[in-house]
Amino acid sequence: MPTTMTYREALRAAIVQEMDRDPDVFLMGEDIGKYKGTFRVTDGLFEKYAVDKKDWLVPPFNKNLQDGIGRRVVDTPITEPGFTGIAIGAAMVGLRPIIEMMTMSFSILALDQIINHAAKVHSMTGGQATVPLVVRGPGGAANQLSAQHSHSLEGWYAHCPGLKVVAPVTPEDAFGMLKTAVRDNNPVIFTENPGLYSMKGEVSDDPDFLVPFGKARIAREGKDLSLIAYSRMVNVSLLAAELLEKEGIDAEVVDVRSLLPLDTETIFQSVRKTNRAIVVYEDWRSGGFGAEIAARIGEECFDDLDAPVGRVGGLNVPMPYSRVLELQCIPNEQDVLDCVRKIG
Amino acid sequence: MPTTMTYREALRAAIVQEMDRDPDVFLMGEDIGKYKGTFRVTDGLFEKYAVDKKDWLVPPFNKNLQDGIGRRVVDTPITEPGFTGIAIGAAMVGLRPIIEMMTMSFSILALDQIINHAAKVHSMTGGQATVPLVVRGPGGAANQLSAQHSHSLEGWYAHCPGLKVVAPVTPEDAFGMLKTAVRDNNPVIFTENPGLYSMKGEVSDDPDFLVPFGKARIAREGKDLSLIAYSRMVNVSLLAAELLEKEGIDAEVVDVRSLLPLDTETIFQSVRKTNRAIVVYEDWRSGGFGAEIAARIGEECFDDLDAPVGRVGGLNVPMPYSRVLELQCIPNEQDVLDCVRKIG
Amino acid sequence: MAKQAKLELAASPADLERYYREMLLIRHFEEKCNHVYRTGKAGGYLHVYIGMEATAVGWVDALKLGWDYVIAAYRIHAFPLLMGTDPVACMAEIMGRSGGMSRGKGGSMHLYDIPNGFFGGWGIVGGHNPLGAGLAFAAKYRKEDRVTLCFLGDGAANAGVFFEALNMAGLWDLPVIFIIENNEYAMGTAIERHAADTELWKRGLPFGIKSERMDGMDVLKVRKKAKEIVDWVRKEQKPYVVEVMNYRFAGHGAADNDQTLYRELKSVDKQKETRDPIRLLEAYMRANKVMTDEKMEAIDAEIAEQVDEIYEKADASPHPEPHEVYDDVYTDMSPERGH
Amino acid sequence: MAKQAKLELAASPADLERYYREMLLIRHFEEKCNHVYRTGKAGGYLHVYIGMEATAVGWVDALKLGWDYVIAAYRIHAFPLLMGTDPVACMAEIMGRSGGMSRGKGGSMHLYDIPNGFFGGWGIVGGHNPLGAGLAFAAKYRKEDRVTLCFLGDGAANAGVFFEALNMAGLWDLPVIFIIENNEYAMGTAIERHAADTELWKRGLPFGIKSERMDGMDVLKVRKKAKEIVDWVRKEQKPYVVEVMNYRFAGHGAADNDQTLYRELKSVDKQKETRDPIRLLEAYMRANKVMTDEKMEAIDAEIAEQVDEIYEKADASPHPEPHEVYDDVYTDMSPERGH
Ligand SMILES: Cc1ncc(C[n+]2csc(CCOP(=O)(O)OP(=O)(O)O)c2C)c(N)n1
Ligand SMILES: Cc1ncc(C[n+]2csc(CCOP(=O)(O)OP(=O)(O)O)c2C)c(N)n1
Ligand SMILES: [Mg+2]
Ligand SMILES: [Mg+2]
Repeated sequence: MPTTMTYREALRAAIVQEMDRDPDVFLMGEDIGKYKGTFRVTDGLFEKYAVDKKDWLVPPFNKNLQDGIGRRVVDTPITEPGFTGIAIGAAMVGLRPIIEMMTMSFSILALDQIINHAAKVHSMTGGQATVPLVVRGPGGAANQLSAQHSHSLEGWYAHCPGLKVVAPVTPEDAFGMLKTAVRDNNPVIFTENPGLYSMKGEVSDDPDFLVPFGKARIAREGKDLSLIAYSRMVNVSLLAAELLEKEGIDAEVVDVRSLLPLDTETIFQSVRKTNRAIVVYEDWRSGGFGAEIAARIGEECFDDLDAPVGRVGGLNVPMPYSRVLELQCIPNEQDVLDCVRKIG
Repeated sequence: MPTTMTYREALRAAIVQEMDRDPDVFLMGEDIGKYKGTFRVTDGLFEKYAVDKKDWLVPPFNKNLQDGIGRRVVDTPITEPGFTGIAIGAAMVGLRPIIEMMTMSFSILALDQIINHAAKVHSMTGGQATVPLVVRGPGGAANQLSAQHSHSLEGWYAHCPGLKVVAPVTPEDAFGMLKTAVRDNNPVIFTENPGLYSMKGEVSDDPDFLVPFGKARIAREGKDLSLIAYSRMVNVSLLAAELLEKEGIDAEVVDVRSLLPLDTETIFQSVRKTNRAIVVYEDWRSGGFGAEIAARIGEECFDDLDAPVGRVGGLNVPMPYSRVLELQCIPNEQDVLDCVRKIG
Repeated sequence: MAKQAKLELAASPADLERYYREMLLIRHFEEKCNHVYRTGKAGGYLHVYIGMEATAVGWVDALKLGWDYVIAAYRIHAFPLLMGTDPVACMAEIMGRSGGMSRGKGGSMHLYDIPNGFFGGWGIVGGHNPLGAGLAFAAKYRKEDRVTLCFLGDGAANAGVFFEALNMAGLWDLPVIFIIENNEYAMGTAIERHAADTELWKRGLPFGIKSERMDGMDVLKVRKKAKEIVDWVRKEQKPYVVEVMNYRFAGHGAADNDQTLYRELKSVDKQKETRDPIRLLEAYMRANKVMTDEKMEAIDAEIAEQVDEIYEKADASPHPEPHEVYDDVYTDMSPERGH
Repeated sequence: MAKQAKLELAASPADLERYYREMLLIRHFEEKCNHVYRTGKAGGYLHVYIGMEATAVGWVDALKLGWDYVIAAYRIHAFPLLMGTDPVACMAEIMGRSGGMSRGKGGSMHLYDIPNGFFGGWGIVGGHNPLGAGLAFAAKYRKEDRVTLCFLGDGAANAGVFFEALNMAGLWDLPVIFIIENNEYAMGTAIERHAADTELWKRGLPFGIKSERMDGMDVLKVRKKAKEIVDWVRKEQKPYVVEVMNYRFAGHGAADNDQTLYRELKSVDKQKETRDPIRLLEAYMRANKVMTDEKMEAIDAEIAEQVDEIYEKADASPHPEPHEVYDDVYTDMSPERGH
């Protein structure tokens, strides 16, 4: 019996299941303990996994603090490179850290650790070392967080061999893919989106439910046009598809879900059916991962295309604070419609 | 009268001209002083610009050292984020730092400073602050430098609004574009390539010689196929063009030179003439900047294309140490030829 | 040798009144900001300075305004208010309006007033510290005797780039003062949980930098110490590390209302009772008969009203025009347009 | 109470001989590496440990091999040689051959022997320090009494991430020893030019970490101190910072031949004369009549020959097969193929 829950709850349920299943799984990040994480994903976990003194990494420091630092839910200082590196080191000897980036924007500080250390050591050791690490957190714009807190970084990560990169949009995918991520022996970048946490959906209650990586999902069937998206832009594409339906255009929406590995087969099949494709992504348009998807469609579906592959991405500007300007920057369903008209 | 010089000498000549012209220009980086820089670009500059004690930032520390730290040629500790940040701060009040990344791979550590601070402050201040900063250094593979020292990062940078990104291949462009970079009021990423430093070419000796950004260069005219490349891959493309000529295929080679701003007009014109395009880049193929160029050609030249836009990029693997494997990873002229056959 | 303290004011009556007014301006301004946020006229992250006023007031007082440089993180409304920025422009920026210093592009975390020497305004914790060293580097490069104040939080004092900046500041004798505002919390993390040794002033020691801890709640103590240190740095042309002990009365940000997650409200109340910098200065002025309670109340009311006006004027400022979205990305060109 | 030193050896004759053999193995191996590089059979960056042998030998001797963890940067050939790795696999890796520990994917800077507890092998200066803390974190998490040695250079001791790791190691009581090998240079930059205070051991102090400086050239002193510290860390389950004073006799890397750019060759010669760890041990053994000069020469010749054999065997190992380029990128899938 599937249960209805929010994206946030689905993430939490996945974490709890995996932590209960495997004592090597632990959480690390800033303010994820008593503070519950800025987006409250880890609500209750500090208490759940620190039941007695054995579960404290370090006992209380002074009498003002009644509790220590949780062993399995570890609050860190503000040191993204440092704590990411600690997680990588721990993963190299078999622990399975799930680290939270308060926002993915801050993972830029840890990029060297992630792409130069976590992603490469399996190769540099000729297979001796593995890094079963999950890096998760919200990516993309929220609400007026300004230029430094609104990054979409999945494209950068998806460029790096050695990493896997996923960006689920439904609670069920969030649940099933996070569990898959934790069980994966490779470092996985798991991008959420601030706009998704409160979205509800049905989630399987099968304890063995997993969503494999590298399989795209047809979020809506259609025959005239393929909208190819991931994360929150799937919802934008679905909205656009509804509007297009009124105009008599039957759009298919492909939810990429997993950027690396990328399920090009499902994407190409859709394009071969509809003969028209638009890639929709929130990241800055120029040089974003949508370019890679568009380029691959161009390469492999050349003879199937009745129109150029369109792209809808974020405006190429540092995110402005003003809500009026911010809303202009983030792609919406009207932008998708404009692109449909543009590609013709 | 143009003079013949190496790429390395052309860079040095540009630096000297700009430092002589403007006292606000200074150099900062690791081992760029007495050690001359790992690739010897700054050879002689420490001595040239530290003629007396007034030109020492800090006088000699102890009697083992006869000289202080140069004021205009500043050796730094190994702290890419730190010294990049210092350069940004100095640039915000009008100095014009040229910082050397010993290899661009290390700039990953400074990414947060570069993309979150340097690239955004002009926007975040509503135009109050400018950051006339040049970040230069070798990008791409050299000779068995292994996984952590062989990055091509220009694609990541070219994704970031607020930055300008250039990658010249000829000594003359290196000269003219570095001078332009120093005079630019925006942060500029200036990628060199270890394989280019010893290449020779003619360089203008006009003191006002500048190569503007955002203008691609036709490195070879042709009518059957456009090879679109930048940095060292222009030379690979020229070699491929020679081989293709023997097969009766007349390839045009477009040297992009400037990735951001990108001169799409010149690229599109070439494609509209030849009706076939292959983008050649050294970076990991998937998600590299070549995807952006290919996607744009696909969008704008759809009706002109007689074949899919091909791409030739680096293999999607962490760079292996073994020379045999390394050579497999870096695109060469044969790979371009293979792609020509593939797109048909 | 009887220990007979000479009865002397720690500052002139005029200065005392000025500090009082400045602290009240910050307090009322910040309360207005909270209101602005709650009514949806500001968004994003907004961090107020309530409880910490004495720190900014005391330090800025020690500077040569228009000459020295100040840089800080994101809890920064106080600085432009003290450094000569039009408060309406401040409030307008916080509300994302075109009358703001950045015409609405920056917001609360990214206030800047470059002509007046305030360099923001940065949201990446720790990230601005090398920039602060860089401002000092420029002053030294040009052989100008400007001093740079670089404010950071206790949480930011763990970020690696801070230590890199300290090393270079020490190595090159940069005239920068790193002022660690230890308000006991980094968001929901108490200092004991984030710093291996909670005496943060020690962090300058491995770099041979003069370092000390000082009170941050008594504005008179702050300005005295600040003056000494600023003057020393200007003269010696060397860096300094100061840990200023203050306290955050408000939540971390305007959206962080559940402080019980990480501290007991009664301990906050106790701090408010005993350490409120405004109450401390009032007590001093009262004890030294510098100002009557009536005068204090009148000033308080005057400033509250002034802040209301600031808000009204800021709120009258229009939102930016859509086309502005492409402005100020580059100095000399437009970015690639369109979705 | 006459001050009559009891005549006792600092180590058993067997141990002394072992240290001697280990240091000689490293020395000859490294000299062979230089040769390999010069003859074009290795490429890239290759950094030898000549002159620093006593440090690795003394520290590794203090460990429980197969249980404790060691991690270091890129000047690392000594570690696998001491920790039980087949030296032929080491040399083969340095030569990029399929007989190497990473089958030629790693090279000189990226040697690893995970089963034996050696975790590499990292080229980003400073980057491996938090990894070292992470190994210790895992041991603590699992309540195992493993000790982690994390070696870093004087240059690396400036990198921000090192300080972040120190803070967390101090905060969480991680059983890791950060061993700063102060060989006086970071590439071409003398310590006085890169560190604000050249006493690098002080860098543990702001984090409440026990910290000290020690000699790194006399293997007997090193192993004694190392043993004390390793035992203390194992027992107390707390971190430690040690600055080991050694010296780099060779250039920074095999390709860095012009040392006159940054130091006088005569000062290097002086160091070689007075501080060579092998000569120091020889002098000790000679003075204490532990070993004759003839025996020393015989051992030296024996090891030189052994290293020749290692080289020959490694050189017989084939280059990797082209298809291997896609191996070991992921544990369970192949990366996207093709150009
Ligand atoms: C690199 C980075 N990590 C995390 C955050 C989220 N964050 C914003 S403020 C903050 C707490 C900072 O505390 P402190 O430095 O003590 O300053 P205070 O808020 O107390 O003034 C955190 C964790 C951030 N902005 N940047
Ligand atoms: C982040 C980074 N910056 C620069 C370099 C280039 N580099 C390699 S080794 C080195 C010097 C390191 O010196 P030290 O830490 O003292 O180690 P040593 O070589 O003396 O053993 C430098 C600058 C690098 N590998 N990584
Ligand atoms: Mg704080
Ligand atoms: Mg060194």
